[in-house]
Amino acid sequence: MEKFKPLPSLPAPVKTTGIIGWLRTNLFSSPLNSVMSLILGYIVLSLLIPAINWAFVKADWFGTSRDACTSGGACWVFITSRFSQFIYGFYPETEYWRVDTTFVVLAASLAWLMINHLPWKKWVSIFAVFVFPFVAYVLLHGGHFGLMEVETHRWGGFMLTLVIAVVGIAAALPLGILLALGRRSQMPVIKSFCVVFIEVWRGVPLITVLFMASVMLPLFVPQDITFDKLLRALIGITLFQSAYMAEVVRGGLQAIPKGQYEAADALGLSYWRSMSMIILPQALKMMIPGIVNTFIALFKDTSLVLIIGLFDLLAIVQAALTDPKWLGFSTEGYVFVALMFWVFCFGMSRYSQHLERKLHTGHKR
Amino acid sequence: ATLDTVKERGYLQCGVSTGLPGFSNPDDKGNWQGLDVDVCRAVAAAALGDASKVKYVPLNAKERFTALQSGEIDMLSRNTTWTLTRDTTLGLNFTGVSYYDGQGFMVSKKLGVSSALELDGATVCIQAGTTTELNLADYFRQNNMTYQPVVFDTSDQTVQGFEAGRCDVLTSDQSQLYALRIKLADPSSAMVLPEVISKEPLGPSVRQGDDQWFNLVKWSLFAAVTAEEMGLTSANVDQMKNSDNPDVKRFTGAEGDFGKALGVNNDWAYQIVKQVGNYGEIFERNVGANTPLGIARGLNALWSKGGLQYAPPMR
Amino acid sequence: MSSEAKKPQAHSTMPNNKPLFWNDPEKRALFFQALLILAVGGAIWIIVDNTLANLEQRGITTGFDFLSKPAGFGILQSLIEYNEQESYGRTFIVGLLNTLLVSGIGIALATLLGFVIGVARLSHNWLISRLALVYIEIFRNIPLLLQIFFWYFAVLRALPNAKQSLSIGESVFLNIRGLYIPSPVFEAGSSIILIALITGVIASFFVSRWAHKRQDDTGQIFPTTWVNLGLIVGLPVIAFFISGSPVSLEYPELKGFNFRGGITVIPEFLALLVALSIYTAAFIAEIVRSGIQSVHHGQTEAAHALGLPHGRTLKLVIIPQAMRVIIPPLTSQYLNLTKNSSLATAIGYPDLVSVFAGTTLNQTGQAVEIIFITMAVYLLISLLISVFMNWYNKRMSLVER
Amino acid sequence: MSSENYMVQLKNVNKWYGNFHVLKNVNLNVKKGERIVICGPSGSGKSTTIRCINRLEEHHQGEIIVNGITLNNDLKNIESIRRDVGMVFQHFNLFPHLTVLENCCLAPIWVKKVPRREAEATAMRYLEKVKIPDQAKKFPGQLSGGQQQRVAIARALCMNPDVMLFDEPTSALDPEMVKEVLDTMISLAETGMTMLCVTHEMGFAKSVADRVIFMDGGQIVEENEPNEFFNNPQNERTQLFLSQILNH
Amino acid sequence: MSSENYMVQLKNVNKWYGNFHVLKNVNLNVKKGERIVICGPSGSGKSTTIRCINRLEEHHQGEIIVNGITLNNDLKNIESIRRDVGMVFQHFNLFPHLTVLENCCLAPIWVKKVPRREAEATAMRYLEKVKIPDQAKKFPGQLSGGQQQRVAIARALCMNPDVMLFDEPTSALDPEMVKEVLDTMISLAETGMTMLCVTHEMGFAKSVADRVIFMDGGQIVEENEPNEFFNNPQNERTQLFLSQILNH
Ligand SMILES: Nc1ncnc2c1ncn2[C@@H]1O[C@H](COP(=O)(O)OP(=O)(O)OP(=O)(O)O)[C@@H](O)[C@H]1O
Ligand SMILES: Nc1ncnc2c1ncn2[C@@H]1O[C@H](COP(=O)(O)OP(=O)(O)OP(=O)(O)O)[C@@H](O)[C@H]1O
Ligand SMILES: [Mg+2]
Ligand SMILES: [Mg+2]
Repeated sequence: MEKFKPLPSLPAPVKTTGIIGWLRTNLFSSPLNSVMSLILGYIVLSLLIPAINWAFVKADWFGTSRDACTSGGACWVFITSRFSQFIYGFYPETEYWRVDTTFVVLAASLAWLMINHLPWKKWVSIFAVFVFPFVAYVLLHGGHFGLMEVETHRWGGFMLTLVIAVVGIAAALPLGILLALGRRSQMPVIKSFCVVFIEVWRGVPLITVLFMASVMLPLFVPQDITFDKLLRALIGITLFQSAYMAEVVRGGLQAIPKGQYEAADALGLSYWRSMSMIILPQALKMMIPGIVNTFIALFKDTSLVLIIGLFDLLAIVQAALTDPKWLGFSTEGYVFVALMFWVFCFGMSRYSQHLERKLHTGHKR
Repeated sequence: ATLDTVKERGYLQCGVSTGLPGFSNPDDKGNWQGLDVDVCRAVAAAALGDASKVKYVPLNAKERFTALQSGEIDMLSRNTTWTLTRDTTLGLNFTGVSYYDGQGFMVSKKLGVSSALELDGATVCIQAGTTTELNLADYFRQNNMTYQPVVFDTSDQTVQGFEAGRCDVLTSDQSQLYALRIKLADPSSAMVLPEVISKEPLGPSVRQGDDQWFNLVKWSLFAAVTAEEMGLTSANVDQMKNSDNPDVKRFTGAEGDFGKALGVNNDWAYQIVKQVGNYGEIFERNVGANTPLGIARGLNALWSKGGLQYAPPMR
Repeated sequence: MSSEAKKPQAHSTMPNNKPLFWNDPEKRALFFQALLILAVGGAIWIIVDNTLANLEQRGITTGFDFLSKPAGFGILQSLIEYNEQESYGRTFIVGLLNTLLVSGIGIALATLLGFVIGVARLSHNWLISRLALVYIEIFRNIPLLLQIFFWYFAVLRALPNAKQSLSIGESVFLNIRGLYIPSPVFEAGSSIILIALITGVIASFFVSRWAHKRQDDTGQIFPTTWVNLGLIVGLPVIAFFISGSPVSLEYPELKGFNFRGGITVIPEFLALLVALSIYTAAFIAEIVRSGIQSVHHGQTEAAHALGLPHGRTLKLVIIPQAMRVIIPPLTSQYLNLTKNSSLATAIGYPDLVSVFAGTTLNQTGQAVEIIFITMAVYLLISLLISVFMNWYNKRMSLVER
Repeated sequence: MSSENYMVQLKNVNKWYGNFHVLKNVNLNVKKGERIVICGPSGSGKSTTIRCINRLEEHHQGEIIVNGITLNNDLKNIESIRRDVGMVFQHFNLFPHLTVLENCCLAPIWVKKVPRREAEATAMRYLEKVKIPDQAKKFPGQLSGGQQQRVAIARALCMNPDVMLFDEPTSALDPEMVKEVLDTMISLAETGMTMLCVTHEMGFAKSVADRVIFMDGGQIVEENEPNEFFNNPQNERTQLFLSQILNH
Repeated sequence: MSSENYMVQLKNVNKWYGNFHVLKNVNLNVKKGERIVICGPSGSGKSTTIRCINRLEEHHQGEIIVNGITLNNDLKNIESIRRDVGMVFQHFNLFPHLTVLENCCLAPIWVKKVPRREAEATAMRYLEKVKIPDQAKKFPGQLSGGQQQRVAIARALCMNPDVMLFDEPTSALDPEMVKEVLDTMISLAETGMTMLCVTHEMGFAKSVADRVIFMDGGQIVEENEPNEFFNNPQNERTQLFLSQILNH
């Protein structure tokens, strides 16, 4: 009887492995590919080198006035010297710690919820949902507990951007859930109301909504009722986002197998019980990527509030650009704003992609 | 009524421009300054006794009337031209003229143009929703010239468009032209053409239907002018208060009860002068010869000095 | 037993020991719905009532009469005849057409670019796929408004002024005032060109049908695309020369401050179009990529194993299957693009929001009416796009089942 | 026999899906403690029948009486019937975000308002009965199919139902796991629980069923005690079906 | 025998995935009309071998000659080889957006430039051969697995290939359906078609194969005619494998 002797594994021929193999398969697999690679490579390099030169090599970073910019590249002095204004707007300098605290607490509790295997998730989420909003309001707005009152028209910069985005998404979620449940309802009136509501908000541009909220709202309510301008922008944004959120929620609800509904019914759970204990907890988990994506869209859209005269990050940088002492640094200003937005959005979109993959594999089981 | 609302609320909501040097502009601390802003402060001083009790609502030209109509603001003090249409169909009342202006043109010196009549075929940068837009159309039509309007939302963008070379001409009220010119990287590269193509009486406005509030805003402005006529300034008003001049006595509230008639404290006019200053002070502080804008009093001088500023008698 | 028994109407024969009102789900549903109608109706009534009262009290004119009053202001770009004496109603049309123009072209460009980038993202060439990735990640993560500002102000700064225009053959000019191209002037006899064009289109339709039939009959594959292109472009060109060039071009010419004559594409339009297309294309690219990836790799292998070359595999096997996945999210991108075109107001492109909900609103002060009209129009456009895309989607998916 | 002694009673039940007549005059009486197996070809209406009994589906004509309560639109009735009737599905339908123990306690706590401690004790008792007490803290995703189905049975039992319905409880399982679930069901049957079970496991039917019901085309074609049913089917349709199933 | 008589020839073929050596010096000669069954444990390189033959995978060393044409980077060569070689996949890979008939006609029309009518006639002939002419107008999604696989076979046959490759054509099928596909393959073998078939269906191997090839670790361990192979395996590795497979 023969014995099976496996042949030795030979190393692969050089042309298929290592750097050469990589180059051959990834850049030069055919004549056409090679030409394209070369042309594109040239274009990329010829764009990238001057850009790096401008942004880093020849840039000036520190100083107090435009005289500090001598090297001919980017003048980041403009950014660094106004940095705190860009972040905090017109918030009083002595009170910056309140903003910092608020966002650190928010970030910490979100991180806590996102990282697996940390205990007390339930308590943290109860804190985040029910306690934190009040803490945040008291901290940011003040006027209570010996904190100085800082009215909302002094809020601005990146802080305002974050406030709008976070409040917008947090308020839109419950509304979106209701709308989505309504849209799946058997009752024709409720269903059609939700459908119309969702489609109308999704069909109109945000800036008309903002315009309406910012200058027309007082026309619709009795004369003696007044709202804060920021609050009105937030109401507009929330209604607008809730329509988008409703579609995300609907997707999540549809992903729950029918069997789950039936099992809950068969156990005798009532509609709201089975929704809140069985369906929504599962659906919310699947919705997180969608929620994050909505958040990114909202985050980017906050820049539109400049059209109604709120000083978010973009608006405040634009305002700074018209300062006669700093004329001519619009490129730096816009690059800075773009970078801030980009870092946040990119980070979040990566996170949502990561989640999506995780959920995907989780479901294959 | 608006006055009661303002008193109850404790501050005045005043609509101002989103940023026009000399008229309304936040400094780098976020404090608002300018001639229009001082009008707001004068009204606050009269109504509440404290000129700092104002919340400024920055508005662009497109939003301003809606904001006033809707009650979003109590008064609008935002270089707004007084016209018949606005007084009637928009539901506003103008309370007076805080600045007499006229529309003009600013061009780049490189263009080599010296008169507006040479502007046939020009591209014109302009702000949306202003009387300027209408005047411009009329002026070019009347002189058989064509033009292309490039319409921006805010004055900032208008200047940027002009500076970038998007248009040959920037048109606006002359006061604004001076203000905008100093926003240019090189203000001396642009010049303002001599033609004034329209009357632009700028003034604060309030909603129709509240005569008490209308009177207060109207007379706050008149008080500032009257103070200048009487030679009262923020520096000397305390001292003059004790003079025997019955006009001054009535003005400062030591005699008579004008305040009651207006629904405010009797020293309302005193507070305006004390905290904000007379019209001349306001003018010189914000746009006068010693400011970057360097505008001469011109039409805005007192009537007694060849200008148009004329306050009805306070009695 | 008869299976023909018809379904009874409602529960006529149900045993009815009547449940309590509150415990009957149907009655409960009725109650909730009535409640909702009351609440919504009440809310609407309160709002309308307040608004009317407020308008009345503040002496603001209401109604739609303003639409026929003369506008009195100029508009930079208009697809229809417009001058200052025209009515506000006309400004509405002008703004609407400008919105439709930029959204329509934007949708076409974004789709084209998006498909190219999406396919490039899947390229086997590492450099190409990485560049596509960089493109996607950069442009979709920066606010659109910022991008519009960038394209407008940064690019404006880079362009020369009118006197130093970049030009191609003294007929196409690019400067800060826009892109100037010659416009055709039709003279007598030019109708023959139009006829030739129509003939070309009709002919190409028949060529397609004939080619299809011939392939069915003989198996020969006919280069339909090229022939049709030739017909549609070639016929009018031939007609043009045969009839002795009855169309002349009007060239833009520098007169005074600006170029006159020809067609002007204003930079506001260009900037908005570029920003919208580039931004939306980043999203479309992702949609296209995931659509193509959703087609199982086995499909490609099977097609290859049958001997279909790469291009045919894409056209006959991959794309038709990917389209089903692509179309629904594509629709919402089209809607987004249309709505986003309202950001035009930030750079002074005279779109609906800028002209009508901007200047017109300001001159007339009739915010309620104007905002209502504007929102309704956007809603209508959105609905039309949705309806069209749903129809298209249905047609695509009909092929499958 | 007076109708009070029946646990489940279907009288002339008819049901339609749109215009499709799924249940045609179905009559069925189940005594307390009886164990019924329902079989029949696919689409014959077995699941529908079962699901009508705890009102997961609504019937349109006829009467269904469970434990003395007539099913109608009254939410109170539906609620109390669902308390009395436990159901086990083909695909288990466990709640994946809850542990096994939480799955079992959920309904007792929220529907029956039992204190948590007590509910957990009951749950553990039933988990022991289905032989997986050690898995109580795990999540359903971490269990094999057979274990999951046993959890589903325990979950239904925790409500102390008077009747248990099974809809093909073993058909989604790998062959090795079928036996452990059948064993559980057999031991359950031995406790005297009233059971209605849709299944094609003929071994199970033979060993525990008191009666086998054969459905086709939405109607009950034949019902008999198992021995008779398998060895001496009366109806030719039944014969055909049995020949297919037993050969398979 | 001179190499001209071989339909498929592999000479010292080597292939790597990255640094993993999948095919090691594979030599294989297949005569016209010969029927080869390839078997071996999972991951041994069976699929890879098959897929190299119609260049779905590229080989790195050695020579592959199909029907006299040497496989290389030349696109024309690859195209003509693919016309000569039909392939049937484990997961059918039918085009779900086309009807069964369109699936079958697609390649003849676009690759061979056959008139549609003719292509359809051929397709119908082959569909009859695989016994599903009545499904021609349906879409693949509406067919059972066994029917789908038979469509896949018909689709490959429509190109009139000289060689057919099968990569585990029955392993994704429910047991009832395996037989119908095997029957189809057997009747195809009877027409004298050259076939290379990766399969673990030993019954099929015994009844139709001319030769059975056993692969492990990327190399051909043993090849023999079926009787010898099953009853008297020469290599210890083969023995082990067979004992596992036959017990199963
Ligand atoms: N929601 C529904 N809408 C319309 N028809 C349905 C619905 N549910 C089931 N049917 C149809 O009703 C008939 C009976 O279905 P049922 O599920 O009761 O059959 P079954 O005997 O349980 O079959 P199986 O053994 O396949 O589970 C089937 O023809 C099915 O297609
Ligand atoms: N694209 C690939 N990249 C890297 N490794 C691969 C790739 N395809 C296959 N392999 C590896 O090559 C080896 C041989 O794969 P092949 O598919 O030929 O095995 P097989 O004998 O067909 O096995 P099975 O019976 O599981 O189909 C396996 O170890 C597999 O993991
Ligand atoms: Mg069933
Ligand atoms: Mg394989």
